[in-house]
Formats: sequence, structure tokens, C-alpha cells
Amino acid sequence: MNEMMDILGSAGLWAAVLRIATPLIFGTLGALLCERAGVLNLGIEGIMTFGAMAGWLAVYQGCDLWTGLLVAAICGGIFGALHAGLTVTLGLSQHVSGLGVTLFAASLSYYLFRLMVPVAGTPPTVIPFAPVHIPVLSDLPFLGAALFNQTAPTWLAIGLAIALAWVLFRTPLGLAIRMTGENPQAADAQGLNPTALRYGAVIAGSALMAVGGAFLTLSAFNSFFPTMVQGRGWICIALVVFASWRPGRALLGALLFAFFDAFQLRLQTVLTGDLPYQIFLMIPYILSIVALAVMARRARVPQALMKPYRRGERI
Amino acid sequence: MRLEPRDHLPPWLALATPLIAVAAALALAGGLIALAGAPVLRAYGLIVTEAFGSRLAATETLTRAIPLILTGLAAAVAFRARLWNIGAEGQLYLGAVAAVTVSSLLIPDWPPIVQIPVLLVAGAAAGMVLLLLPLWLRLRFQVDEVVTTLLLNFVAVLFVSMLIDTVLKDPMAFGWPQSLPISDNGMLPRLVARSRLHVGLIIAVALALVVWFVQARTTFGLQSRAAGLSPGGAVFAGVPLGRTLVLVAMISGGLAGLAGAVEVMGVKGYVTTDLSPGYGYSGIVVAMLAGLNPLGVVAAALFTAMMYVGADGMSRAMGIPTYIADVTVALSLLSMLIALFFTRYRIRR
Amino acid sequence: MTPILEIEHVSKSFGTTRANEDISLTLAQGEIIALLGENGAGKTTLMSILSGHYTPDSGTIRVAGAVLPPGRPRMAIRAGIGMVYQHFSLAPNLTVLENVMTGTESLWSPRSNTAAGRAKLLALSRKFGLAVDPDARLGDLSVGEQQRVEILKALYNDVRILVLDEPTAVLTNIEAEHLFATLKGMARQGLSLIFISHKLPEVMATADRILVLRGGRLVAERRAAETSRAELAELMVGRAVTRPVRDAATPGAVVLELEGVTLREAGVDRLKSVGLHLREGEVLGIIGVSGNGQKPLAALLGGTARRSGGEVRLFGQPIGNLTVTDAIAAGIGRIPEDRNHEGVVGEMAIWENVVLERIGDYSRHGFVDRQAGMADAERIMTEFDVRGGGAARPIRLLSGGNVQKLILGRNLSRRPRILIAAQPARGLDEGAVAAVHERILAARRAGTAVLLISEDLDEVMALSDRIQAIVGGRLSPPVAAEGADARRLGLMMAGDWMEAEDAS
Amino acid sequence: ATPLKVAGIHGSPVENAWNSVLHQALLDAAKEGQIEYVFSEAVSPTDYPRAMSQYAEQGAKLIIGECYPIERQARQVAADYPDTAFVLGSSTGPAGDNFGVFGTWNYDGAYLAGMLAGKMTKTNSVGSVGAMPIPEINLLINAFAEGVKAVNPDATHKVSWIGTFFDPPKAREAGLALIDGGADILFGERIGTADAAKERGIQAVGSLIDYTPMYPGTVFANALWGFRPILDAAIADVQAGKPVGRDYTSYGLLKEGGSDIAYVKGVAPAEAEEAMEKVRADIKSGAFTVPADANEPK
Ligand SMILES: Nc1ncnc2c1ncn2[C@@H]1O[C@H](COP(=O)(O)OP(=O)(O)OP(=O)(O)O)[C@@H](O)[C@H]1O
Ligand SMILES: Nc1ncnc2c1ncn2[C@@H]1O[C@H](COP(=O)(O)OP(=O)(O)OP(=O)(O)O)[C@@H](O)[C@H]1O
Ligand SMILES: [Mg+2]
Ligand SMILES: [Mg+2]
Repeated sequence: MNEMMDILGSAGLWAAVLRIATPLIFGTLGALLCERAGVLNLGIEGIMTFGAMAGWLAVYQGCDLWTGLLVAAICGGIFGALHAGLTVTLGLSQHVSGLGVTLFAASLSYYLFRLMVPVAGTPPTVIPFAPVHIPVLSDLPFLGAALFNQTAPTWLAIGLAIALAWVLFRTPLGLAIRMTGENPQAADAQGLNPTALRYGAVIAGSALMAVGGAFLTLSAFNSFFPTMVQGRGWICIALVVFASWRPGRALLGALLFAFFDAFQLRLQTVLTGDLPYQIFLMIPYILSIVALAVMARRARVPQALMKPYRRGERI
Repeated sequence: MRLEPRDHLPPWLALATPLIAVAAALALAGGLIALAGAPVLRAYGLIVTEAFGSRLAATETLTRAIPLILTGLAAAVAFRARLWNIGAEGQLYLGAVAAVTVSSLLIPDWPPIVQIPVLLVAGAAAGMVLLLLPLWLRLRFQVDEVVTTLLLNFVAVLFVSMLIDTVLKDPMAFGWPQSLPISDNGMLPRLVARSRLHVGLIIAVALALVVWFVQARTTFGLQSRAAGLSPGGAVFAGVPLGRTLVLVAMISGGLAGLAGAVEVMGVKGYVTTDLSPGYGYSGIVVAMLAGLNPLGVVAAALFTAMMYVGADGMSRAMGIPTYIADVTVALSLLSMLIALFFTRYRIRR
Repeated sequence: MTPILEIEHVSKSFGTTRANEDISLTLAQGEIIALLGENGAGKTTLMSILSGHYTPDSGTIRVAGAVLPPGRPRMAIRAGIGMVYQHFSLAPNLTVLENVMTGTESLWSPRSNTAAGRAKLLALSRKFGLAVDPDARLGDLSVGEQQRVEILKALYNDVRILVLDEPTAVLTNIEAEHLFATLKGMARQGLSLIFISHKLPEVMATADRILVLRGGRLVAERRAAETSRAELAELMVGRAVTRPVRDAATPGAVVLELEGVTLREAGVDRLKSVGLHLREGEVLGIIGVSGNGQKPLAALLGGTARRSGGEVRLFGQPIGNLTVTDAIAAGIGRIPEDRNHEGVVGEMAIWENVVLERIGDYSRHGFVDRQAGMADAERIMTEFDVRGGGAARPIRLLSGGNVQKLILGRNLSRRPRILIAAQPARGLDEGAVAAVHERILAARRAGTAVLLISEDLDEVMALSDRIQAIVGGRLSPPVAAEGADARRLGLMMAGDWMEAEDAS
Repeated sequence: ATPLKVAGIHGSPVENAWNSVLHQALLDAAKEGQIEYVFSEAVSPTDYPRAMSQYAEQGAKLIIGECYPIERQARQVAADYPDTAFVLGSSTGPAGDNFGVFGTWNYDGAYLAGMLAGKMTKTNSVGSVGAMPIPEINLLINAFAEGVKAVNPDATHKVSWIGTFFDPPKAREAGLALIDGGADILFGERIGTADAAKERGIQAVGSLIDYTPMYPGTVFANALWGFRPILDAAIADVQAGKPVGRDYTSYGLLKEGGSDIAYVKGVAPAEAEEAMEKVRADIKSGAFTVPADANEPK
């Protein structure tokens, strides 16, 4: 018990929560944006992988870190356009297209990485984002270390959550996106272009996912490894539902998930040998499922999620 | 320009479609092969010979198709009833671990003729259980099963990892996390000597026929299709929705569990956490390529296996990065999906 | 003065179907015109061309003299064309205000001006007498309220021409009367209106001019004051149609009895101590404003809901909870209120829809007897005049009227002892309505006991022997159809018998 | 002599530290003209037996790799191709004439690094980040802990498992968690650990390869593993036509010139370095044997 309190009281835990949450925040916001427009994007795992590779490679080739993130975003957008082409224009099954994009983006990123960086030994590294020192705040006792010792992309992720909430719920564009996800035919009847809106949302959402991937190689770590995304994309898909398709709750969900991860990493070191470590690793997944069971009834799924829309097919 | 559903499919197009798709995929993969500085035409030749050109190649391709047929069927059955089972991967692992548990701990000495069927049933049962949980959550709490089945994949693999670290750990493996082996009596017989091809192929193809027959001809098939297409209409017509979905989940989860049991009994002999290179996920794509038709699943699984094994062998023969195999498979799947679309629609100006 | 709208030589085909052929019409400011025609005549298609949803193959549309670019919904909205679709285009998860404001502001503006939007909506709502709560979630509203939102949405876009596709198909008589009063008010304020309807009385009472479409062509145009129901019906169908009349008959034994039946659903009493009895060879009409318990009543008797109290006697025997299979086995035929979501499975073949609810009869050792199913389906299709292709085609390709005839056929061809018919003629054209009524009366003659649940008073009065009203889950005592008139029934639907009941 | 045709089959991408040791040794041997080297990487266990067969059929004389997840099948393939020599990383023993095995025993170096760490820790607490508790990793982490204890019996040692071989960001988080828990020296069985140490300005120990050039000022010692002695022995056997069906593990030990410690002089107290060098010499001479404990560290 005491050990648990010690862990909860350590600034390192809370700093780790923010750090671990960052790629999840990007990915979840991206998936959320796609789904708000009615498109499930299971390409996320592959898009994050490609973003991790492309962002890192750009920096390795001499770009600065922000350009690296931008390159990742552009690559993510391209895969998003592919997914949108398959699901919005052609109306193919969103599951299958998404899994296809994941397979394609992930394997292509490994292949290109190997062609560009034919290394032996440990992979080359870049100098990653350093924590931003915020005057006064970063120097606060405890809080400074716990909260205000993060790299710029973490702040970007948090800012984006707020921005996305604003866009979705306070602007005409957000309303148009939500309408497209609820009833594309109604959006069409109001003179909006559901196809363009869906393309836009999927491309922008995929760009966010890729930035989440790039965070792994440009901030959380400094080099690229195949398979390093390790299922984080799938977690984001779950977090979107967990968050009932709301950016604010997505932020909370990602932080909660990251909390469990950071907590279990610390708990393991003090509760050695009592429990198999797998139990700790299962906790976040099981909690997500439990949370879903508790919240699902209240959640308002976008009504047109996974439903293709094509003008001129019967009203 | 707009898309218009076709009234009928000209026969030439039905034949040309897969060919065009494969050609497109190969052309794109060719670009990537050229990027690696390798001769593209020779690579194409190698893909074919490495997939079918020798006894080794052909048996390997068929061996790889076996789990894909089973997970493909699992997805096809579920999707047809609009039960979005994305959890075949986890079900596969539980099926494998169930077969191993029963064989190594309970009935290692039973003769093959009894033991093998028991293990297959155990594997299927384990897969069923794992799909019934999300189905229950859906029926009881309206929880979307896409997400729960996806998440349970991770839980299942961690659970397996825990088992093979503890009660199922093979003491002869020097602490390496792997399960006790299936007893020799529980291993599926080989079909071809000096190869990995095993009886699982016959089981998988036979099951594809059975599933096709059940879906196309039985009252249950009709009811489950109605349940998937229109829950409201099905309930009004007296289709027991819950029971039908439970049965569908049992068949789907069972097939995925069976895939794990067959893989472990036919190829590997024991369970590790890297038993499956994503067979559960590939199964979904296989099922969609097949248009959810159980017989088509066999063809789609063979196609996928062929592309993978061929490209993988090619990469080794030419010394280009192995990852080209996955890229080629992904490209084939994407272009096949697009091609199949154009068998149903045409472009009108 | 140039007309506000001119449609000139518009044609449109889908594959081989000529949905619209060389249609020309004009609309003056402040005028109301009605479009009339059988199911599939091309009315919705023409209006969808007007709203830019479909692109015509040829022809032009002018609004106030200016040519409207084809296939551009946004341009149509700018030109002042507002469309209220038959199946509403609204989002249930969004609020009323959000539904109305979608697409009305520049997409790139950094902030939605909801305050101004709310003010404008409320002003419109006052001006035209269409009360709504801007912050209500749309999905929580009744159908009538949703329709008001649809109309307000069109008005919000500053419409000059308002098009309504079968606006009353889902409304009660009272709601419909209110709607038409509002529409007339709008016309007086200078709005031009086009509406589509199958209901001749309301067409004649509301429209200035009536246009009749048949097989994609405009076949006639009449001033409302100078035509008659019979003429319109004949113009639509191309031959004379008359609705059948009920002849006197003596009902037989009681086949179904409900006593003190209650039904609780999600904590709400949907049926409260309901009592009724039904005899062989009679039609019992249940009238009421939708949402007063019709659905649970039909579901209870059709086997898809369970009662929470009371007694049900079938052919004199008390019974437990009915399942669908029990109900069908006992000879209960069922016509659901929502034919598209309950009556049929759209993607399945016609024959499969015929066998689905009697799967036991078509099963041999668990296998479906396809041959028998096809044969029966084809027999029903000939016998009940279901048009639209072979029994192996998906049923979604049939028009609403033909779907309804098929549903009737699959029930009546087995000579059910009881028929539960919920809104059997809703949304059907005049010819189809006549056909459906004819079948129901024929079943009555053959001794079937019919429970007719309907919001259409004309229909109920024409078909029923006795009538009960359902209000707030309670059933009024029955009245004989002979003594009933619209006023009396209206009072019953308002629940006036309850006071008497409470007093006694 | 004509160069020997050797194929490497790597279960992970060759960046993985363990595979990189094999890969680098093979590349070096190829550069020296001893062998002709082809390889595939990230070969899944499902594909591994096929890769073995394919290289055997393509005429490779010696196949180097790992068979931990497919011990049974690997031996079956070897039996099918008696003319090809297989020398694979394995948890079990050799089989037949053409199937040799080796383990990864760089725990000598880990013990020695532990001796330095034990004298350096100020918090009296050190930590290790591991993938999962498998024997070779257990050996390594236990040896490190033993080395610490040998010079500082009061020091505590904690382990954090990340549950996967491939998640450097997670290894980094695990390292930070250990530091938060009080550790001031980290033993990094996984890539990513040293990044945590670097971030918090503490010292770290690397494993398998020399991390010091990549983390100057952070990684002060490395428990190196040399694959070259094993490879050379296997090549020599094949060239000489001798059966390779034996255990090559011991070639990887310090005594044989395989494992060793590489450290930055002057970081640890001089007397600690002195004591360590003495033990190092004793191990070489055989006077001292590092305790080999493959049980899960507690
Ligand atoms: N999207 C479409 N694709 C193919 N055919 C169509 C489509 N929409 C309409 N049609 C065809 O056009 C004809 C006219 O249909 P429309 O919906 O305009 O009829 P309607 O007069 O509105 O009928 P109802 O009274 O049933 O609403 C139909 O017979 C149908 O075959
Ligand atoms: N997918 C389709 N392709 C071609 N024609 C269609 C299609 N769907 C419907 N139709 C045709 O469109 C016409 C109108 O159909 P619709 O479903 O609107 O009937 P309806 O009578 O309006 O039904 P309801 O009003 O109850 O919805 C019918 O003639 C039908 O044959
Ligand atoms: Mg219509
Ligand atoms: Mg209609």
C-alpha cells in the first residue's frame, strides 16, 4: 500500500503519464476525426508506423524536427487519401480497407527504411525533441517536474485536443463534419459536399495519426525500429469509443490509459514476483472493455459510421 | 463521371478481373523491387517459382493457406450476419493453447484417432468462448464488438503469454516462454513427406464446403443472413435473434479457434506468443476478397498464401529486403479489392 | 409576370426506366400545386432534379427567369428551393438548431454564430406557427415535430419555393390539418409550394392546381376547384378506381380476448389495462394519434413483445406469452406498421421473404426447400398482383405498394384466422389502397377476424364494424361504425371517454 | 580457400542488438573474404523453417541464426538437409551431425559491470530493464545483480520487464520508472534504457554491444558478447568437414575471448576498477567462475 502511495506521489509518474499519452492523444484525435465524418480508419496502426519511419528519416536526412513532423503528417495524409479513395469514393468495406492500409503502410515503411538505411548494428539515431522549459512553471516544486517538463509535441497534442473540440462543436466546419458522419444525405441536401468532407476528415485524421507515430521516433525515442508502434494504434481505436467520440474525453482516456501503463511499470518493480507481469499489461485493455460496457449505452455512435454514401443512390 | 451498378457482369471481365489486379499489384511491387536495384523481370519469375516451382514451394504455399482458410471462414460467417468479429487472432491463440493443454496435461496417451478429434474440439470451444464474451456485451450492453474483439486480441495473447510462463511452461525449454508440447499422438499427420504440409488442409477445405452448404441451404443459413441484413425484419419474422447470433458466434469463434489448434497440431507442436503472423487479421481480408463466400475463401486464401510465399522466397533469392513479401501481399489485396469493385460497378461519364 | 419556377422538357432515366419524360410545368408566386401519381410515377425523381440531387438527362429549370445549373444542391438552395424529403434528411443525434444550421455558414469561419441562428429560427418558428425547441435532440422528437424541423430548415435557407414529398404520409389527421393550414398561410405570405401526396381529399382541399404524373409523363393538369376525386383517381391510374365498400355481415365466435392487459417497457407503461374482443368475420378498428400504444399492441399480438400483466384468451383458451412462431402457428397473420424495416429484409430475395417467417414449413431436416418457396412466392405474386420481377430478385426493388401486396399475400394466402393489420395502406397510391382494402374485406368475408390499427379515419370508417380509440395506452369502449362520424371519433381520439370512466 | 557460402536467418530486424552481433560478425567475416554472406531478417517463426530449407536448397553450406521459437521444426529441417550445417541460437542441445547450437552467455561481462556499479551507486539502489524473463536474460541480469552484491551487499536491485523484445520507447519508460524508484545506475538489457539514464543524468550499463560511443558520458560499461569466436569455430568445422552437431556456447565466454567488459576508465572509483580487473583476470585464468543463475530474478 505504502509503495503505491509512494508511486502516486512521485513526479516521475505524472511526467511519464503525459509522455506515454502523447502518441495516443494524436492517434485518438485522428481516429476520432475520421469517425466523426463516418469513416472507421483501421489503417491507423500502419499509418502510425509509417509516420514514425518517415518523420525519423526526414530528420536523419537533415531536416529539423518540426519538418520531420510535417513530413510524417504529409505521408499520413497520403495514406488517408488512399483509405478515403477506397471507402468514400468506392464505398468498399471500411474494415477491410483499413486493415489493407495498415498492412501496406507498415510493410512499406519497413521496406523503405531498409533500403534507405542499410545498417548493421544498432540503428542510427537523431537528436530528439528536448523538454521545453517554461519559465516559472517548470521550476515549481513537484508540479514543475510532474507536469511542466514535456517536449513541445506533447503540448501540441493537448492543444490539438482543445482545438479539435472547438472545431467540431463551435464552428460551421465541425457541424458539417458531424452531419456528414450522422447523415451524409442530409449534409448533401444542405448543399455541403459529403465526399469532400469525408476526404478532408480522413486525410487530416490520418495526418494526426502519423504525427503520433513520429512522436515515438522523434521525442519518445530517437531511432526507428520495425514493429515499434506495438499496437498503440488499436488502443486509439478503442479510446475513441471510450471517449464517446468527444475530443475532451479522448484526451482524458489517453491520459487514463497512460496512467495505467506508467503505474504498472513502477508497480512491477516493487511487487516483484507476486503476480505475472502479463496481468499488469492486461489491465488497460480490460479496463477499456469494462468502461465500454458501462458507457456504451450512453455513447452516441455517429449514425453513418461505416456506411458509404454516394450521391444519386436512392434517397 | 459517376459510378453505376452493373446489371450483369460480362464473362470476359469476370475472368480478366483477378488477372488485372495481380498485374497491377506486380507492377507496383516491381517499382519497389527496382528501387532496391534488382532486376524486376527475374523477380517476377522467382515469385512464381518460389510459390509453386518446387515440391518445397508448393507444400509451403499450401501449408500457409490452411490457417488462412479457417480464419477467412471465421470472418465470412460472422460478417455475413453483421457480427464484426475482428478478434480471430485472439481466438486462434486460445484455440491453440486449448489444444496444447488438453493434449499435454490431460490425455497425452490417448491414441491419435481419438486424441486428434478431441483436441480439435477443444480448440474450437476455446475460440467460441472468446467470441461469446463480446457478443454478450453487445446483446446486454450494446457495446460495439469491433472494439471489444480487437481489444480481446491483446488480452488473449497476454493470457497465453502468462500461461506459457506459468502452468503450461515447458520445463524442457530452459525457461524460454513456450508451452508444453502436444503429445506425438496429437500431431496431425503429414500429407507429404519431408514437408510441413499436413492433414489440416483437408480439414480446412472440408469445413469450407460444410460452411458453404450450411449458409446456402439450411434454415439456419437463411435466418442468420436475415439477422445480419435487417435485425428488425428478422425479429418480426420470428428469427430468434439472440440465439442466431450466438450460433453464428460459436461457428465463427470455433473456426478461428480451430485455426489455432490446427496450426499448433500441424506445424509447430507447441504454443509461443508468435505462433501467428497475423492470421486472424489476414483472415478478414481473405473473407472480403472472397465476397464472404465460403468456397471463395479457399481460393482467396490460396492466392494470399501464394503471393506471400512467392514474394518471400523471391526476396531471399535476390537478396532484397524480406519486407517486400508483405508489401506485395498488401498491394495484391488492395488492387484485388478495387478490381472486385469494378465487377459490380462501372464508370459512366 | 414571369413565373417563379419553370421546368422545361426535363427527362431522366435510370438504366432502362424512364422515370421522367419530357416534363414541363410552371409555378407562380404564392401558388400551391400538388403532384399526384401512382407509386413509381416519377414524382420524387422530378423533385430531386429540382433540388439538384439528381442531374437530368435533358431539359432546363429556371428560377425567376434564371437557369439553374443542374445537379448542384447548393445552387438550388441559393436559388431559394427548399426540399422536405419523404424520408427526412435529419440527424437524430444533433440538436434541432444544429440540424437547421448545417451548411448555412461559411465553412471557414472560425466560429459558428449560434446566437444569430437561434434568433432567426425562433423568429421563423413564430412567423409560421411552427413551434420547436432549438436545443432538443432531434431523435427525441415525434415524427410530426421532426417534420416541422424539416420545414423550418428549408425556411431558414430563405426559400422561395418549398417542395414537400408526401408530407402527411406519417402524420395523423390532426397534424396534417395543422400542417396544411400552415402551408396555406405560407402561400399567402408569398411562398410558392409544391407538394406530393396520395391522399386526394387533402390534395383537393389545399392545392390551387393539381398535376398528374403517370409512367414518368405529365398526363393532366386540373384546377382544384374544377375536378373531382373520381376524376383524379382515374387520371392517375389510367382507369376508373373506386374504393371497395364493406357489406353487412354477421360476426361469428370470439377468437381473441384481452382483459386488463398491461405492458411495461423501459419503466413506462405502454399499455394500461387494455381490454378488447375480436370475432370471426369482423373488422375491429383501432384509431389513435401515433405513439399512443399502437406499436406495443400490435407487437404483443404479433408475438414480438411480452405483456407484464393481464389475460389473453385465444380461441377461448388462456395463453401465456406468444412467440412469433406460436402466433403464426395459431393462425395469426401480421402486417407490420413499418414495412421496410420490419415487414421485409430488403436485400433478400422475394421468395426468401415469403418463407422466412414460416421457415418451419419450408424446412426438410434443417434444409430450406427452395423449390417450394419459389413456387409459393410466385403463386402469391400472381394471385395478389405483385409486380416488379421474378421471385428470385431482391425485394428492395419492389415499390412500396407491391411490397405491401406481397406482405398481405404471404399472410392471406394461408387463410389466417386472425389478421393484425397495422397501417396497411400508409404511403400507398390510390390504386394500391383500393387493392389492399379489397383484400382485407375479402378476408373478412372468409371469416378472418381483423384487427385494423390505423390513423386514417376514412380507412377505419370504411372497413371496420366496430371502432375503439387508443389514448395513452388505454383503449376506449368500442362504438359501432354505423353510428360513428369523424367528430365523434375525433373526440374519442382525444380521450374524452376517460372522464366518463373516471367519474363512474 | 574459396569463401564458404553462409546464410544468416534473423528472427528480428538486424537492428536488434542480439541479431546485430551475429550480423556484424558475419559481415566482417565476409569482408575478410572468409565467407560469402546472404541473409534475411525479421523472419517470423512461421516462415523460419521455410527460410532454412530455401537457403539449404540454394546451396548454403552453413546456416546461422536462432531457433528459440521453433526448436522442434528446426531440427526436422536439419534432418531433411544433412549436407548443410546449421548452427543456431537455441535453448536446447545439438542434434545429429549437422545441427549445432549456441547460447548467449555474456554474463561474465555483466558480473564485472555489476562490480563497478555496486561501488558507484549513491542511493544503494540499481535497476535492470529486461524484455521478459527467459533464461539468457535471467542469467545476464542475475550476474549483474551478483556483481553488485559482491562488492556492496547492502545494495538493492530491481527489475522491470517490458514484455516485448521490441519497444524502445517502452524500455525507456521502464528505465525512468526505475530511476523514479530510486535506482541511480541502470543495466539495460534492452535498447532504450540508456536513453532514460541519459535523460536523468545517471550512469548506465549496456549489454551485448558497445553503447558507449552512442551514449558518451552515460554508458560507462558494457557486457559485450562476441559472436566471432563461435562463428570462426563453426566455419572451421565446416571447412574441415567435421560435424557441427555440438554446443558452441562456451566460445562466447570471456575465457574463450567471447564475452567481455568494455568500460570507460576513471568513471568508477579506482579501487573498484582494480578489484574488477582482478576478477576479470581470474575468470580468464579459470580461477573464478561467475555464478550462472537462469531463474527469474526477484
Ligand atoms: N436511384 C434510382 N435508381 C434507379 N431507379 C430509380 C431511382 N430512383 C427512382 N428510380 C426509378 O424511377 C421511377 C420513379 O421513381 P420515383 O421515386 O420518382 O417515384 P414516385 O413517383 O416518387 O413514387 P412514390 O409514390 O412511390 O414515392 C421508379 O419506377 C424507379 O424505377
Ligand atoms: N434500388 C432501386 N433500383 C431501382 N428502382 C428502385 C430501387 N428502389 C426502389 N425502386 C423503385 O422506385 C419506386 C419507388 O420506390 P419507393 O421505395 O419510394 O416506394 P414507395 O411507394 O415510395 O414506398 P414508401 O413510400 O413506403 O417508402 C418503385 O417503383 C421501385 O420499383
Ligand atoms: Mg416518391
Ligand atoms: Mg412513396
